[in-house]
Amino acid sequence: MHIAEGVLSGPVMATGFAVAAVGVGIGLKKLDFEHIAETGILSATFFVASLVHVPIGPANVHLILNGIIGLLLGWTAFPAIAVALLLQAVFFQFGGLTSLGANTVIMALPAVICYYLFAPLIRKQGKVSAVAAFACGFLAVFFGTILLAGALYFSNENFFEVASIAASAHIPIMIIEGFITLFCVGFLKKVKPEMLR
Amino acid sequence: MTEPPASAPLLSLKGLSFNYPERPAIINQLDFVLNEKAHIGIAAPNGSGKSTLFHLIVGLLKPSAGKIIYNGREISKEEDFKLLRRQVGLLFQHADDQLFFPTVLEDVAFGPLNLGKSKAEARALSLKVLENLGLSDFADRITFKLSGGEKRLVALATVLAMEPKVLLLDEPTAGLDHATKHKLIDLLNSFKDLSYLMVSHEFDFLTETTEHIYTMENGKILVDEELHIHHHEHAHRSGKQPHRHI
Amino acid sequence: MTEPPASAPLLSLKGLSFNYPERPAIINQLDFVLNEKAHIGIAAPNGSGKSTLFHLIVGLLKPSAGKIIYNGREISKEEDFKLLRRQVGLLFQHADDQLFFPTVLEDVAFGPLNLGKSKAEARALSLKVLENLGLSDFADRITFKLSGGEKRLVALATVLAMEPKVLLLDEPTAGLDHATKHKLIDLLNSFKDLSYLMVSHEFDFLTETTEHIYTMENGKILVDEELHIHHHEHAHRSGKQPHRHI
Amino acid sequence: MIQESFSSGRSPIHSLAPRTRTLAAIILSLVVALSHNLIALVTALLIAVILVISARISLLKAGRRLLVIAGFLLLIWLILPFTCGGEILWQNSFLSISRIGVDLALELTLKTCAMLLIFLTLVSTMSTADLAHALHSLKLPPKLVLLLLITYRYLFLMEDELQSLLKAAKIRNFRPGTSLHCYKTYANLLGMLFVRAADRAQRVHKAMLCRAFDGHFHSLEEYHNRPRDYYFLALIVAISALIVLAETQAITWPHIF
Ligand SMILES: Nc1ncnc2c1ncn2[C@@H]1O[C@H](COP(=O)(O)OP(=O)(O)OP(=O)(O)O)[C@@H](O)[C@H]1O
Ligand SMILES: Nc1ncnc2c1ncn2[C@@H]1O[C@H](COP(=O)(O)OP(=O)(O)OP(=O)(O)O)[C@@H](O)[C@H]1O
Ligand SMILES: [Mg+2]
Ligand SMILES: [Mg+2]
Repeated sequence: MHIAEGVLSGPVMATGFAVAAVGVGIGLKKLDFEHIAETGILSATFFVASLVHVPIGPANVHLILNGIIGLLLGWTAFPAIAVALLLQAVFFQFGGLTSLGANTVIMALPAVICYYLFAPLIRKQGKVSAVAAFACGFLAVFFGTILLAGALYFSNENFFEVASIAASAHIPIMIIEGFITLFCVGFLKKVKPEMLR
Repeated sequence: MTEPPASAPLLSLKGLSFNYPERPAIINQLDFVLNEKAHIGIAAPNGSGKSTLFHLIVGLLKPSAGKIIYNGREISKEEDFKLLRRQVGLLFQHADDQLFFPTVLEDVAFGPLNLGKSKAEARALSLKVLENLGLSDFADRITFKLSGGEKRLVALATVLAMEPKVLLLDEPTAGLDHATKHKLIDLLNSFKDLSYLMVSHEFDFLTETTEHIYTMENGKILVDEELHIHHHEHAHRSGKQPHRHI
Repeated sequence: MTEPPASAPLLSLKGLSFNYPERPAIINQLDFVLNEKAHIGIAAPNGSGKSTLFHLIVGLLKPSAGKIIYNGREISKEEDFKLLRRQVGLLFQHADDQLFFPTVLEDVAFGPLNLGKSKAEARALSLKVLENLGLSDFADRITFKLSGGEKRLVALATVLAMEPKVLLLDEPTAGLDHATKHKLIDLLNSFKDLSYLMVSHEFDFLTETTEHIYTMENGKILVDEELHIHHHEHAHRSGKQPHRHI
Repeated sequence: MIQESFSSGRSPIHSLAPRTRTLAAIILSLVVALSHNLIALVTALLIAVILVISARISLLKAGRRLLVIAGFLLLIWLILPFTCGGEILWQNSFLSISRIGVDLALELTLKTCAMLLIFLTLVSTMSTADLAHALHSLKLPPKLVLLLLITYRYLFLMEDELQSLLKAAKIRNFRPGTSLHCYKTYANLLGMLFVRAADRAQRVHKAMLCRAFDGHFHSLEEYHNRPRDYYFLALIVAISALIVLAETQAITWPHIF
C-alpha cells in the first residue's frame, strides 16, 4: 500500500510531509531510550513480515500489518514506519523520497487511530477481544486505503477511477489482515501479553 | 561402535553442488550414501556447509548440479520433495526457528495435520510422541517459555510426529548441559530403526551416538578419512564417583 | 593450572538472591569472591541461572537481597553500576545481541564514544583493539555478514574497547569450531592482567583457560566442590599427527 | 532476499560523499516531482539515464527495477485515456480517448521512471549505514538516525529468522492456500517473530547499557567534502534550474498526438 514517486501533486506532498513530521515528532518524543532498541527491531520485523506472500484464491498478496504495528508501538509507529518505508525504497524502489511523507501517513495514521480505538478492547477477554482484533486489522487497512485514495484524488481529479480501483483491490486484503490480526493477537495474548500495550 | 549389518542404501547424493547467489560453491561435487539404519556423524568447521547440505537434502535449497536419490528414486521436482520430507525429518540448528505455535501440543500436531490426519488422530499421535520423549507434562506449556534444552526436545518431537525414516540432526547439542545431552544420547541410541545423519562439533557426543564420523572439506564429505578415537584429558566434578561421559 | 599468587578480592557477591517475577528464586543466597587476575570457570546445567547471575553483577537485573562489592565498595545505586560497567565487561551469550551497528568499527567505537572520548580517540582505540584480536581487516565489514565465530570475536572487541578490568564471558564457545576455539583459548591466555569469570558447558575449554572450575546448584556457586580432571576418550581425525586439544 | 544490489559498485557516483548524493537526490526528485512540462520531463529522464550510466549500473539491471512500477503504469494507461474527458483524440461507439488522459499518463510515465532512476543511482548506490550518516549530517533527529541504523542492522537477522520459520513450516508439509488454517499458521509464525523480536530487543537494550549508552547518539563519521562533491552539487543545481526553466518558461506542451 504505497504511492509511487511522481504521482502526488505539490500540495498533497507537502501535506503528507507536514502530517508525517508531526507524527514522527510525537513518536520520537514518546520514544525513550528504553525503547529505541525495541522499536528498531520491531520496525525491522514489520519490514520483513510485510514481504510474506499470503495466498487468496489464485493470487498472492503482501501483508501490511499496520494494525498490529499500532497495537505494539502506539505513536512510535510513525517513526518506525517512516524508517521501514525508507528502507523499502532503498532496497526495492517501492516509493521514494518525495512520496515518503504521504506514504508514512497512509500507513501510520491508521495504525495510531486503531491503537486508540482497539487497544483497550483487545486487553479484554473472549469475544470482545477477538472482534476488536479483527476490526483493528481490517480497519487499519481500510483507513489506509481511504487515505491513499484521497491522496490520489486530491493530487488530480482525473485519478478518481484509478483511486477507486486501487481501493477496491484492497478489500480482500482487509479481510485477510483482519484474520491475521485476530490470530496474531491471540498468539501474543497467550505467549507474551505484555507486548500489547 | 561395531559395524552395522550391511544394508541397502536409503539416501544417496551424487555429484551434488550448490552455491549461494554470487558466492563460490559451498557444496562441490559431493557424493555420499546413507544406508538403512546407519548412524553417521559429521564434524566440520563453521561455515563448511553442513547446514546448507541438510537444507539441500530436504529440498529447502535447490542444488545447481547433482542428484538426490531416495529409496532408489531420483528426487528432483518439488512434488517429490514433498513426499521425501514426510520420510526425512530435519532438526534445525536452532530449535527456536522450528517452533511457532503457542503451545507444545499445537506445535507437534501441526505436521500430522498437514499430512491430512484428523484432529483426533493428530492429537493422539502427538501425545504419544511426547510421551515417548518423556515430555508428557509439556503438552500445554508455552513453547516460547521453555528452556533451551526443552525446546530442542520439543523440536525433535515435532519432527518425530511426522514418523520419518531418516533424521538429519544439525548440532543437536549446542548449548545443552550434560544431563540433557545424556538424555539425547539415550534417545538417539533407542532409535535403532531410524537412520540418522548428525552434525556436531562435539566428538565425544558423536562417538556415543554414531558408527562413523566423517568430516567436510572443500564442499565434500570425506568418507575415506574417518576420524579416530584416542585419549585426552577431561575435567569432571567428583571424578571418583561413578559417572558417564559425553 | 597452578594457583595464582594470593591477591586482593576484586569483586565479591554476598548473600545475593534473585527471582524473576512470580517465579521461585533462581539465585539464592549466593556468595562468591573473584580475586584480581583470577580466571574462574563455571559449568552448570541449563537454566541454573548463570546468565542471570552475570546480568545481576553488572546491574542489568536488580537482586532481591544481597550485596555486590567491587573494589571494596558496595554497589547499589544505578549510578554506581554505571561506573562498575566500565570496569566489568560482559560478553553476552548471543553475539548478535551485542552488535547493534551495521559496521564493525562503528560498533567497537560506540562504547568509547559513550565514555566521552573524542571521535579520533575512539577510532584509534577501536582500531588498536581490533588489531590486538587480529581483526584489523574487519573494521569496515558489515556486522551481519560475519560468521558466527567472527561475530563472537568482534563482540569481544566491543567489550575490550571499554578497557575493562574484569570480563564476564557467557558461553563464549557455543557453536564454534575447533580453530576458532583455539584462537579464543590463546586470546584468553594472553589476558593475564584481567580477571575473568566464564560460563561454558565444555570442560576441556575451561581447563585450558581457567584455574578453577566451579558449578552452580540451587542458586549457589559451589566453591568447595571443585571439578576434577581425568582421562577419557576423544575422537580425532588423523590422530597420529601432532595436534592440539580443546 | 533482501539485498543491497547497487552499493558495492565503483564509479564516479560511488566516489561521491553520501551526503552529496543524498542532497542531490532530494533536490532533483523535488524538482522533477513538481514538473509537468513534457520537455522538462524528457530532460529529467535523459539526466536520469546519464546518471545510471555514470554510476556504471547496467541498463538491464536498472530496467529490471523499472518493472516495480510496470503494474502501476499499466493501470494508468488502461484507465486515464478513457476516463478523463475533455478534448477527444479518437473515438468509436464504445470508447473515447481523451487528450488530457493521454498527456497525463505520459507525464506520469516519464516522471515516475525518471524519479525511480534518480533514486536508484543516487540513493541505492550507498549502503544504508552511509545513508543514515548522511541524514545525520543533514540534521535529521539523531534518534531517528539511530532507529534507522538499528532497523537496518536487524533487518537481515529478522529475515533469516522469518525464512527459517517458513522453512520449518514447509518441512512439516505446510502448503499455503486460501484457508483459515493457512492464515492461522502465518499469524502464529508472525506472532512468534514479533515475540522473538521483542525478546531480542530486551537483550540488545541491556547490551547498550553495558556500553555506557544513555540515549545520546554520537556518530563516528566525519564528513569532509572534496572538490568533486561541490562540483557535482553545482552541476545538479544547474540541471535543476534548467528543468525549472523549461517548466516555467511556458514552453507549451508540444502535442505529440
Ligand atoms: N542465506 C545465505 N546467503 C549467503 N551465504 C550464506 C547463506 N547461508 C549461509 N551462507 C554462507 O554459506 C557458508 C556455509 O554456511 P552453513 O550454515 O551451511 O555452514 P555450517 O557448516 O552449518 O556452519 P556452522 O557450523 O556455523 O553452523 C557460510 O560461509 C555462510 O556464511
Ligand atoms: N526474563 C525472564 N523471565 C522469566 N524467567 C526467565 C527470564 N529469563 C530467564 N528466565 C528463567 O530463569 C532461569 C535461569 O535462566 P538463565 O538464562 O540465567 O540460565 P542459564 O544458566 O544461563 O542457562 P543456559 O545454560 O541455557 O544459558 C531459566 O529457567 C529461565 O527460563
Ligand atoms: Mg550450521
Ligand atoms: Mg545462559
